Amino acid sequence: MTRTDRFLVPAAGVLVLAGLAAALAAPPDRLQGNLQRLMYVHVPAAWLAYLSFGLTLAASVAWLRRRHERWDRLAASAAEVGVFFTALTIALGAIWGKPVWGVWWTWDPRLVSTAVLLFVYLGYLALRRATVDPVQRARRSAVFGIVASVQIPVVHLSVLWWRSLHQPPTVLRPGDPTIDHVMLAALLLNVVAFTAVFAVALRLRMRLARQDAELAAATTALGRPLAGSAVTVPALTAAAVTAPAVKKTIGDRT
Amino acid sequence: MRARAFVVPGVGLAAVLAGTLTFGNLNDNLVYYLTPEEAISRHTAASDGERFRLGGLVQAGSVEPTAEGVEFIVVGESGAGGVKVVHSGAPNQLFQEGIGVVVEGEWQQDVFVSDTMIVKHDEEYRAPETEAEVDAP
Amino acid sequence: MPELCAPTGRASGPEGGPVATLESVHATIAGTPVLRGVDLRLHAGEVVGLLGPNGSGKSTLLKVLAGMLRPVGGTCRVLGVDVGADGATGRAGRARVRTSITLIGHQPALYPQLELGENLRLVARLTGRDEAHAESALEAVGLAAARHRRADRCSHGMLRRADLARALLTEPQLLLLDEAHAGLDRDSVHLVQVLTDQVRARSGACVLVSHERDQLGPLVDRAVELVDGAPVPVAVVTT
Amino acid sequence: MNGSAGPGEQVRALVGLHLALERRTGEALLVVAPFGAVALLLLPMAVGTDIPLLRQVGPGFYWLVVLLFGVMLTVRHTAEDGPGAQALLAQCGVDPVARAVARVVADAVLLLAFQLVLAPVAVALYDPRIPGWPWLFAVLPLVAIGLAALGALAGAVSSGAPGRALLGPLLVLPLAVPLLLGATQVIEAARYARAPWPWLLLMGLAELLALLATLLTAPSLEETE
Repeated sequence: MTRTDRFLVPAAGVLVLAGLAAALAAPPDRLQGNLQRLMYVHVPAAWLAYLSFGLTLAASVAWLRRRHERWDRLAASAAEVGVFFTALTIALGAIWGKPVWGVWWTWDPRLVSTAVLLFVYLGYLALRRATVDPVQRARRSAVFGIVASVQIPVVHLSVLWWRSLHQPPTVLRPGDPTIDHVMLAALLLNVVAFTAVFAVALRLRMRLARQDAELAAATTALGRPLAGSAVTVPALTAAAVTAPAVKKTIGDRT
Repeated sequence: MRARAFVVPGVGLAAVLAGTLTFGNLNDNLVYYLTPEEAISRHTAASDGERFRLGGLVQAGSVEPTAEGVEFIVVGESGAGGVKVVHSGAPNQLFQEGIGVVVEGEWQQDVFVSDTMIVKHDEEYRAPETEAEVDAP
Repeated sequence: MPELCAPTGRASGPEGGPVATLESVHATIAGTPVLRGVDLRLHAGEVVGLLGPNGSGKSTLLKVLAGMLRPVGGTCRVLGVDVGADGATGRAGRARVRTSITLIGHQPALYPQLELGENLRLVARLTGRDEAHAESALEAVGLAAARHRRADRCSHGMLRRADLARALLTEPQLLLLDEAHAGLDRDSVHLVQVLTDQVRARSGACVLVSHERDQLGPLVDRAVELVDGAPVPVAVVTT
Repeated sequence: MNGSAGPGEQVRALVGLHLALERRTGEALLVVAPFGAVALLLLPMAVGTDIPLLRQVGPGFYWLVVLLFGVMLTVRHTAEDGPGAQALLAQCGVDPVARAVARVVADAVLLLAFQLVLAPVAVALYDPRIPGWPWLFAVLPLVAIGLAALGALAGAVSSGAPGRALLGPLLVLPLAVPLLLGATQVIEAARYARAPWPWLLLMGLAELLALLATLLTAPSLEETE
């Protein structure tokens, strides 16, 4: 456990407890009543989905530029966490939608585009699973991770581009947020708490990915015979001697 | 082959298309529901039987329960263009005067006959101002 | 059969200089290190034999030389181009150098559904060679009668010869032959000789991979063996 | 004569190659197209013999089948996936962008042919009302090109992967949503005498983005890196 973890894990725990308390203490909505409290989970989850996929995009670009496997691991881990939070967002939205809208699901631009977002990144993860060669996997998923990210702005702006059932942004909008300030404080606290949990989960996932890669490397090295371990001392022929000599670099032969 | 040869014109064209689509007032068809004004202006005898969604606010004082469901008048955000809606089926629990609704159905002469109702919540979240409001939902 | 052409100097190194220079080249396949510090220099007009047990990295080394695998470490200059460079420059360099290199792998580079003649004409079109030479190259390897036969209806030896015809057609500065003797009868082995002589006449270089040290002898100037991902010179019987 | 072929020449050679292979193997038009026609035949059994309903949903079924089976067509195991073919392309130093362009052009042609084969089948089976049929001349090529571009991208990204036949559709279909929406809604809009322009614009935009993505990422996907 690194020093960052020692600080981050308790901090995340405290923040989650504080967020939970704030969510329960905040006043209920004038119209929706206690149902509105789902917002304190739904909105942070959606925000984290954006953040994860944004990280995947940035890490994919970084991998293509730097070719360091760390970026590939970040892209993969962020996408996995992002898929989880997207699914959570949709599930919570459905639970909220049934009592408020009257339906679990409807063919609204925001809902459909979010579902598409989920499937695009499920495809991303499937692509990673299907590719065996680590370099090939990194390259292909970096390319697809960049292409897939077009869906992020589509989801966020769908409520503005099209007249939709889903409410437009409350906080991330020009002008004063159209939300009671106590509720807003509780919401922001929960966003911070979720982000902290996200950071912990992401770091854990990345560490796991690194250990996975190390394990795979160790296993392939085990199965690999040391080739040519019985090579005789070369006796050069006339032709070989007159030709420019090859520098003799015998590896770690046993 | 230089991929860049496609990039500048391609991105430019994409930006123009996106701009036209977003700001060109062309997205009438891309909407989830029509406003009452639009529904009235498109209402012709021929469009009877064409299903669409109609969205707006429930006019205060217009709600009347019927044997099969509820009747009310839907107005636009500005309060213009009332459409009489005959809804069959139990209304949603949050349904009340002044709330936003999206109803799905079709024109039958001058009445919009609906069988599916979704309550549309707006982006405003407010704490109840009176005790009565706390119990209301 | 295409004329033996004079050295064109296209994409080759400085006059009389090495065709390829590898310095402590490292390469990986599927993340597993295969080449570990290869130093090798191919001179103009030289034919080099490459020996080594299975899995020692012979084919990988050919791929690096052919600009088809980017090495992960060391420097590798082929025909004056740094094939290890990354980014768009490296990509462009590898693409450019590939037009002057022909690699005959143990997998014949042919579309199974296309006729032999169609395959060769496709190669000619893709590499900017004269399509008319496709027929004469097939004739030269004794496949004139089979040019309308689909590749998947051909015997292994025929495919092998059709693949060698590719090298006649593309007239490379660097010819890389994997498993030089596989699938060739005694009469066809002289084709390899013809090809290497042509490349030699163009001041190019050849690398021939083989398991059979004795058969390689007459064809090559010298030989190296890959041991643990690095080459050591070995003796071959030359005649 | 020893210079490398220009990209234009490579594209022409590769498009000719793809179409020649299709003539020889019939993967697209003799295998996928009949499969799509069978799907069109089976869907009404799932709905039941409700002729007016079929007439209404027929065009939608048609587009869905075009989309699902069109993806199969673009990511099918072609002859190009064979080791020999891969070796040939790699060793001829084919420009990756030229390769992607050729793939898109050839697949767009095949998809268009596929749509034209299925269209009369759908009309015969469902007898739909399509007053806006002239719009199909714009919609059919748009769907073909868009799907071909997305398919080329998915094909390049998943080439050689074990689960490719399943992975390809998963990668393409979510991104093809605007195409499906546009295709169905143009006809729908025409039926109610509305202007279909916004939908065509949406398809054009989605298509342009797919083409740009395919061409821009082609060099990064080259396997010799």
